[in-house]
Amino acid sequence: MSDQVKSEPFILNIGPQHPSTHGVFRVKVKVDGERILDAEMVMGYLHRSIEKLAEERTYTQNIPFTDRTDYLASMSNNLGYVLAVEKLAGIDVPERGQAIRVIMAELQRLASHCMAVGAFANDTGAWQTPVMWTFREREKILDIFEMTSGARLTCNYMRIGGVAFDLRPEFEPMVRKILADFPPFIEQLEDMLSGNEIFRARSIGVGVLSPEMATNSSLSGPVLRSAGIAWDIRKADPYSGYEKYDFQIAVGYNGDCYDRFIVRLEEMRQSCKIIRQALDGLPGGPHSTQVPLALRPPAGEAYARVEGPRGELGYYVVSDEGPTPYRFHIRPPSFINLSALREITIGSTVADAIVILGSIDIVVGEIDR
Amino acid sequence: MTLLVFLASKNWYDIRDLSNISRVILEGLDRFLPSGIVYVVAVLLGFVASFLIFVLPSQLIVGVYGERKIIGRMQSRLGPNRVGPKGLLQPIADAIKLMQKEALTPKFADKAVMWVAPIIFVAPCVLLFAVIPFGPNMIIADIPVALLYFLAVSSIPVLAAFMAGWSANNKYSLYGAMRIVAMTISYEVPLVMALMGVVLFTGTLSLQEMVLWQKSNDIWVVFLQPLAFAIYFICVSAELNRTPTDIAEAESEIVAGYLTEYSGMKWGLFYGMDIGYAIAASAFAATVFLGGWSFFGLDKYIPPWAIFIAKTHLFYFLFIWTRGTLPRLRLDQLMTFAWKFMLPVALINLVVVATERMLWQELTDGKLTQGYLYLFAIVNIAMAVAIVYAWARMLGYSPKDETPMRPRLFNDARGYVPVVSEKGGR
Amino acid sequence: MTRQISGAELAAASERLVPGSVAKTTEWTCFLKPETLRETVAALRLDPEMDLVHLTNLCGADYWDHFEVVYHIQSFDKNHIATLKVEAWDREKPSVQSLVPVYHGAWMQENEAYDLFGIVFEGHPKPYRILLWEGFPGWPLRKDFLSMPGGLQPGLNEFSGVARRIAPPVSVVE
Amino acid sequence: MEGFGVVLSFWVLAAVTLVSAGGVMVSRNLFHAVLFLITTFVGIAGFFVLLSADFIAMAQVIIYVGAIAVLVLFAILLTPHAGRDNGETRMLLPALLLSTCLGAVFIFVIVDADWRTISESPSVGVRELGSALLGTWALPFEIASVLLTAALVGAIMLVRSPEEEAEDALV
Repeated sequence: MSDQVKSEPFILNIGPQHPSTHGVFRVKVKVDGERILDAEMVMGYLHRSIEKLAEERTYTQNIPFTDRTDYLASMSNNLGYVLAVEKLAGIDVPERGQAIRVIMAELQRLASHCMAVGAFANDTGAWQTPVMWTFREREKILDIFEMTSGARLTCNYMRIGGVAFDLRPEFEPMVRKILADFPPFIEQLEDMLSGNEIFRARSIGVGVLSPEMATNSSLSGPVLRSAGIAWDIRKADPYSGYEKYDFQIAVGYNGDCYDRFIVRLEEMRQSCKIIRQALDGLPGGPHSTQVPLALRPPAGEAYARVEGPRGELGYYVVSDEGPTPYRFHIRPPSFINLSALREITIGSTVADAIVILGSIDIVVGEIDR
Repeated sequence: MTLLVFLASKNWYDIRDLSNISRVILEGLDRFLPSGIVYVVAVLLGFVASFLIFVLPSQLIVGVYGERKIIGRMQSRLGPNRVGPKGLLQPIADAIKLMQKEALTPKFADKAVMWVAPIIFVAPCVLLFAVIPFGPNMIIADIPVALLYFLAVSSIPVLAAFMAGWSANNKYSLYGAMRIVAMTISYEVPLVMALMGVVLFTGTLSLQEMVLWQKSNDIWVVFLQPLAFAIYFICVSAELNRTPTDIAEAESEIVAGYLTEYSGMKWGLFYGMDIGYAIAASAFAATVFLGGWSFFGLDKYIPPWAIFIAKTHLFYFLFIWTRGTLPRLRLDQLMTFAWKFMLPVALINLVVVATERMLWQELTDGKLTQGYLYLFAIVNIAMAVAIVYAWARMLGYSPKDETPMRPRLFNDARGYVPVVSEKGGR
Repeated sequence: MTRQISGAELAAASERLVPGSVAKTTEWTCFLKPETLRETVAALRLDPEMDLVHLTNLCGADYWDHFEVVYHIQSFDKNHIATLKVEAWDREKPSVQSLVPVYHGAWMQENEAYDLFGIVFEGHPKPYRILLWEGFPGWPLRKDFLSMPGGLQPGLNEFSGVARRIAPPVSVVE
Repeated sequence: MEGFGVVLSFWVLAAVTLVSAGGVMVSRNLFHAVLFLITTFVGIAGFFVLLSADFIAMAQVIIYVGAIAVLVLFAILLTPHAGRDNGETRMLLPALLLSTCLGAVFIFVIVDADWRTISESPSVGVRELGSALLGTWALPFEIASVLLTAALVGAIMLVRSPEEEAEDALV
């Protein structure tokens, strides 16, 4: 409106109690009409100071903490921490353990991306239908987790040196069934959403992220890849046997919300490919090496990282030869992916801000740790 | 004894036309009541009949229960099946639950306006059904300007929504209020244009005569003017803010829009009447576009009001379908869509229909025979598709949208990979 | 495989770009002098040969007598990662040059280090306690921050042999 | 249109309209004033129905209640402190004086004029109205539409923001 029509901007609180902030997370938005002038994030509502607690527990006792930071990707978190400690203590994992770890991490990526894709479609306004579909598929994966590790969400399945339990005979048919009906489900989602005119109108060109801004703001994961940067830790720094599997990285075109959506869909397809290859070539032998309960790794530090569903999930562990880590730091992909949120939302409308927040796919447990 | 004779004489048992029953009751009452009162009773009886037989069951059964069941099915889940046999008592359970919930009023809210808003939101919904014909002579008020009456009454709930939004003294509800007003104004204009196209052919504004015209000419207006039907559907779903245009109470963006501060039965009224208006709009669409209670002569055997109710629920299914599947448009996209696309297309449609009406007048030199209508129908269907496509191309929509649906794929990790011109990747 | 740049190679590169910027080097990390920190990191970022463009991880660490800020910076095209460290010896008010002008990604990670360790980053556009509320007494991740009343470390006493009882420093708020 | 029901509804409508008209004047909150104004418009529409001019009644509701009142509400939204209390104005005395004089003039005119009441009310249906508008009164109808378009364009020109004006600058 022209300057004669003076409408003074006012502060609007999106969150902490808001239907689409995916958890307890607040964005204080300075708004002039529908246009956003400034966005400021307020967080810390879920801060349990896991890094302080971890300093007082042995390396094995810290594994359940890693489940609870990013409660939507507990397997990937376990894998990250366990790799860091093994790198620190110089423990090697048997073939079977590595293969099981890869299968579990990729299944967890499928489940987490289902959640991300469904929640994003829900933010653009598709009233619950995509969420219900993706949750139906996610349930099947959670059943597998419950069967193998005992818990659906916080599995606590991986141990230093391997995995907690070996796979049960029913594991293989269940995973085969999932691999059979996931690709058609992704086709169905694409027909319903990617091809849908309204969905494209709501997400193409919204929250565009330039490659320089993405790199400079140290983003990672689908958000970075949608900006056109082909960087995936599984390919760049293969861990736990990823170099054996043949798969591709999905890279977007112009870094907007639509690209993040299609990158996640493509990653789900690639995960299915990996799981199939890992399952076919599942080696026999022990599923983990014996590690003393109060492991005392040699003094030193290690930074190991894993390609989690939300991005590069790093664990920086410093040991002083004591049974407990001297310093335990988690590199939270959701927390760091938010550093570009302010620049993207300024200038867009309130409705777009919600869609952008949904496309970045944050988990508040991981932000506040 | 006189009662038996009295009852035998009037064919009240003929359920095809419920007006016989009402006539019998009225004549019976006329004997006991003073002279003038029977008209008031007739109107009351009309309202009670139409409301109880048609609105309440279809609103509860189809609106609350049916919608949740169908949307549940679309989302691969069951939908309500706990309360009562197969979940049929769910609407009543909702109503009772809402009844005993506390209706909060924020401290600095405008209490008077906040209390009045639901009432003004509810009243017009019942008024709408006075004009809609359920059968040959089953209509409460056959006024000659029924169409305009419908438009007039359907513009009042917008004010009620605005009052609710403004008086709740909450930022989100203020957003909802401003959004609903802006959207309704811009979607009322194409709606009126589309309905003008219909009136050109039927020649009357009264709904009963429209149905009779469609019955006598054995053609439904929806075949005659598909474009008007499409515009009507989009505009009405925008005004009732149902998806894909439910931005006034967009759950994911502004919590619940103008309904944020409402709770208990006040919210229940808004929610119930949302469905009531949707049914009123589909009833109106059924009469104007789908030939009301006539079914190409079959209405002599099937009760006309049954045909009419079936058509209303058919149209209402369209609302449920879009609500279950489509995402939501942004406010500015909706505005540009209304003013840049809907209005011009409606105007073109009006021009074409007017020329057809002139042709019809000349060719049949006044007798307006039925044959030409089928010709016009075919021409109109082709014209509808042509106009929509041509105008969209004119506005810059290119079918081969350049953003592909699949990302690029690479085998190894590397830094930034610029998009090559031929759309890279697979 | 992402190549971990050795301390010596990193020190050589930073000496080449900004002479006198390296404090000391260990096998895999290189300690930079606090005063020329921002300058060296900016030079490393723009240097075509090192090309450290992506600040992956930034975190603080408390080693009783001094604070340490650890930077893991990696390059996409060259696929290698470097570990840089900076020490802050002043226990009361540890301060380090902020890297926000070089990497926008440092904005939130530095705020988190400030919030949990009390390390002040000069030149940070908007330093505030990102996770905790403003009035929180003390800096939680410091070693001498008493997590349990009475100063007894929770949990592990029977494993670590000696009960690690730490005398409460002056700054404890009852 | 006569009979007991019509007379009763006339007096009810008259009461409602007058009360809400008074409410427009008296109410302190600007928003309440507009709501009273809307009730007055609806009351006037009711009078048209009583005079069996149903097209005008419906047009009145659509135009006044549907569009003009909504735009007045929009105007309120944009005025910075719309909800302020515009109660205490020093203009009370002159206002009273003016209103009494005006009232006197109206009452004199009502009493003095000889109302030639025609017996049956000519039923002006929509069809006759339409043909009159486009037949005998076509010219004023066209002039009115041209005038409205001019007003529309003028309004848009007023509110154009500097950037839009820069776009169309001739130089």
